[in-house]
Amino acid sequence: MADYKPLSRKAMAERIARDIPEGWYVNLGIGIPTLVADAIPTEKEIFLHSENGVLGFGPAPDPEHIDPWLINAGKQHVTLRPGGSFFHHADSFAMIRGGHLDLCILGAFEVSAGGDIANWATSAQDSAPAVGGAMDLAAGARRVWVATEHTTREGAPKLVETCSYPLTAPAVVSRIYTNLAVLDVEDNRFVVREMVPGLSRDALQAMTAAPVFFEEKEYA
Amino acid sequence: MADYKPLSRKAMAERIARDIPEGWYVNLGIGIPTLVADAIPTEKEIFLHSENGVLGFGPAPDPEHIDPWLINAGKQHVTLRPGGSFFHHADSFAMIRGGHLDLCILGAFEVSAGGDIANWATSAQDSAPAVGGAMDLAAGARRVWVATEHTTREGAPKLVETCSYPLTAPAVVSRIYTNLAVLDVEDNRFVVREMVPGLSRDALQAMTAAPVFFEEKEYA
Amino acid sequence: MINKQVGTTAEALSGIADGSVVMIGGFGSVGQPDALIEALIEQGARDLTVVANNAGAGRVGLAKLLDAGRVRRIICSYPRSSGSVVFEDLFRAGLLELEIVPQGTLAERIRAAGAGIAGFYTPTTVGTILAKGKETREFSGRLYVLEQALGADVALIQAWRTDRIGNCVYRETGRNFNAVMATAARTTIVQTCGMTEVGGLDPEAIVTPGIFVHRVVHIPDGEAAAPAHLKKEEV
Amino acid sequence: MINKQVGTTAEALSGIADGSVVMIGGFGSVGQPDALIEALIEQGARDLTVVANNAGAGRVGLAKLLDAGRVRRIICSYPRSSGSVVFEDLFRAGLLELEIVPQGTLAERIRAAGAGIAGFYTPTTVGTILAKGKETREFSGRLYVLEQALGADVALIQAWRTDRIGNCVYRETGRNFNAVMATAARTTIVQTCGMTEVGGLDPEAIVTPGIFVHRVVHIPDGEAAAPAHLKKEEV
Repeated sequence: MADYKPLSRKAMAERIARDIPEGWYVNLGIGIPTLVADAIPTEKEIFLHSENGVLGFGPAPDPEHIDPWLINAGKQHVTLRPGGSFFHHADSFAMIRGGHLDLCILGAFEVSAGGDIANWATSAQDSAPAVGGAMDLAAGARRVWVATEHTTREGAPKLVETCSYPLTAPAVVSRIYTNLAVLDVEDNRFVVREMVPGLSRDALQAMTAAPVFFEEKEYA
Repeated sequence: MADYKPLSRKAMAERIARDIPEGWYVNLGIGIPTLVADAIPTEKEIFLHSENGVLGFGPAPDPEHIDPWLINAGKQHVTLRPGGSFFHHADSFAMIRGGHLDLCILGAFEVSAGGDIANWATSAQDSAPAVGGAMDLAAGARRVWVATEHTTREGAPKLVETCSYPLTAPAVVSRIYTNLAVLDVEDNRFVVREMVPGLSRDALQAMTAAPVFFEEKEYA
Repeated sequence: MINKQVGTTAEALSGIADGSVVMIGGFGSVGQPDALIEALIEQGARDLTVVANNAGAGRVGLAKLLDAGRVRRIICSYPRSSGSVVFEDLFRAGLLELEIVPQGTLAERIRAAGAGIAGFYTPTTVGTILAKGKETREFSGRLYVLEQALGADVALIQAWRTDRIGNCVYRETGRNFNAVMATAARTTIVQTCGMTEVGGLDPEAIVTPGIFVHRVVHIPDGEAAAPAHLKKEEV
Repeated sequence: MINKQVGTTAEALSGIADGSVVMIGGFGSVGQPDALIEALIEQGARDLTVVANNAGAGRVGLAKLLDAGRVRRIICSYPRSSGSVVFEDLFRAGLLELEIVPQGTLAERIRAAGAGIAGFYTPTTVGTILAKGKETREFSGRLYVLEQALGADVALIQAWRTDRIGNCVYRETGRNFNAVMATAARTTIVQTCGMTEVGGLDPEAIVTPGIFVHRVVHIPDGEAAAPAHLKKEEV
């Protein structure tokens, strides 16, 4: 059967980290995106923002150096890089909503070919879903990238023509990193930039619920 | 003629300072109100706010202790009391607009019996008047007191039935300290609480362009 | 001399009426005013509306307040998290009203109340079910949703250092909702890890000037002040 | 390594286009970015819209920029003050458009632009001629006026200490409009009295995180950094 190997979550995070230019201000959503923090080399100055009021945080601390007052939005312990700063929630979301983040990386249940993202509620009937900061991030960041497995555990495509789950924001996603491929959202199409070795175009298409186009390129 | 003596500006400031309870947060407008800062005894803890981002400032410094970075909204040098703090303009006006000031004391061109205040423009045709923070203060503070001469230099009443100058805010003034009297604005009436010694009721009424009522009382 | 410090959490919480809107600061357990929440449970006010980012976890703190049946309605961004069992049970049983607000909109609505702004237009929720029933309006070619100020009767806050006139600083990510909620309540009650003398805080670094603070109670550093997720009983 | 510091004010001001909206920080002369204003005059951009609290005094700084005929429109709260002769002459001659905005509304409109808020409802100006032509709306029984965000192409800021990644602190009342304007421009240019190493500013006391800052130029403490009202030539 398939003689390709999907990327691990860690490998996905490393793949994403490679594409973030030095100097960018970046917010990392919960899940795979969070792992990007640990994948950024210390010498590459990327400024990580977290909704709960910190800019310039660094990787997870050693267990013996945990600071209980210093967490990210996923409530995991982090560290502070030199030049980092603290602020309150309204100021934190002013940064997000005001378009000051170069990039936000989010997990997703579904992404549409038009760049719609659904990542907070699994049905419109779910009356107590937890939205957190996802909608502000999706609407506010200059760029939204998605990091997700290409399909659900059951094998259902997560890249779709139209989202079936309630939207987080319409038409905001510009790039998607899955465990199988890197895709741009361009002119309401999924455009594949790279795939894991050994994966066929037909196989990728079969796992994607919208037409995929192939225009391989390297990001600078 | 009159055998009464109008209060000096300094005496007016001292009279006002007596009525401000300890613990209040107070903003002082330009003119006579500014003088109140120097009239508050050091041991009485009143917290003075200025629009340009300082809470807890104190009296003017000695000439040899001027700090060029520390001014009030009237651009006069002030000092900082222990426990004072600095903030930016948006946060400063959040305090004002959010109703956190117990009191704002403003100068006025006119005050009406309904508590309207006009203190920024001398005609609607004046197309370049300087409004500054007056409208925010008048609309935002919990109480607005006015400190003013009872009449203009030409002897025209400043306490009127209806303001002829463009309003700063309608129906906000609750008390007026003039060089002749202290008056409350109650139920669309001027109610005189005290007068300078020797001034007759008729004389005060003659200098006021709306009916004045007399119900002397001491403020606690 | 002004002194906003009171001796006990009971004094700090006195007078909270049934039906009050109560804001509770913190994000997760960092900066959460645990002692004040406990005291609110003791105090006994019922029919409360709680504004907080989360809806509690485990059986302590806010979850315990919910469990005691004191809360009629909760306004938050992230009610369902690992351990939000009390919330889920009550909500499923129809015993708790819920208003879901995106986290940034929640922070901004609270800030608006503190700043005397009645409402504002935000791009967040445009094109989603959370914009349903709300006014949408175009500014410069982009759509925005009208959101209204959210104030409270009481805010329960945790600070790091405080003086007797109520000036507060926070510690690291403990600032979070605390500094915003402090501005938006008629009565702001601070649980502080440490008291300093007046003048002991850097005037350039004070985050919450005393103007926003009405009562302060000292819950010393150490076990009680450490974020709850590090306490033994919850690991 | 990221380095936002440039060597000269000319570099700092490069690329400002004719027709730009330029914010100028400071209140009176405290925190006013004098060196950047001088450099803007040198740089030559015309047809500018200036957003500032005042409209300049004397014949220096903003007044000099006005005098040079570079400004088409000014948005401010307090144009007429002692010494605002250049403004008054130009305005009377019909050579300068003016928009008067109450100081708190000005600060909030700028903050809104920085925070992604398109508009907001404020009680300020209700019942006055400055509310004319604006939407008025009732919330909870009180009237409010709709005001819109005010952003800029460029903000000229004075800070007290700054590092190479753009983190800024201010000094005392020098914070004023500077910290708000820093958030609201596509390009924020800082004139700082002193550079510090990265990590040299207290993370709890940074007022403007580097995310808002694009270029920094060091104009050392001393004569040049003292508020202009203390300089000999203006007394």
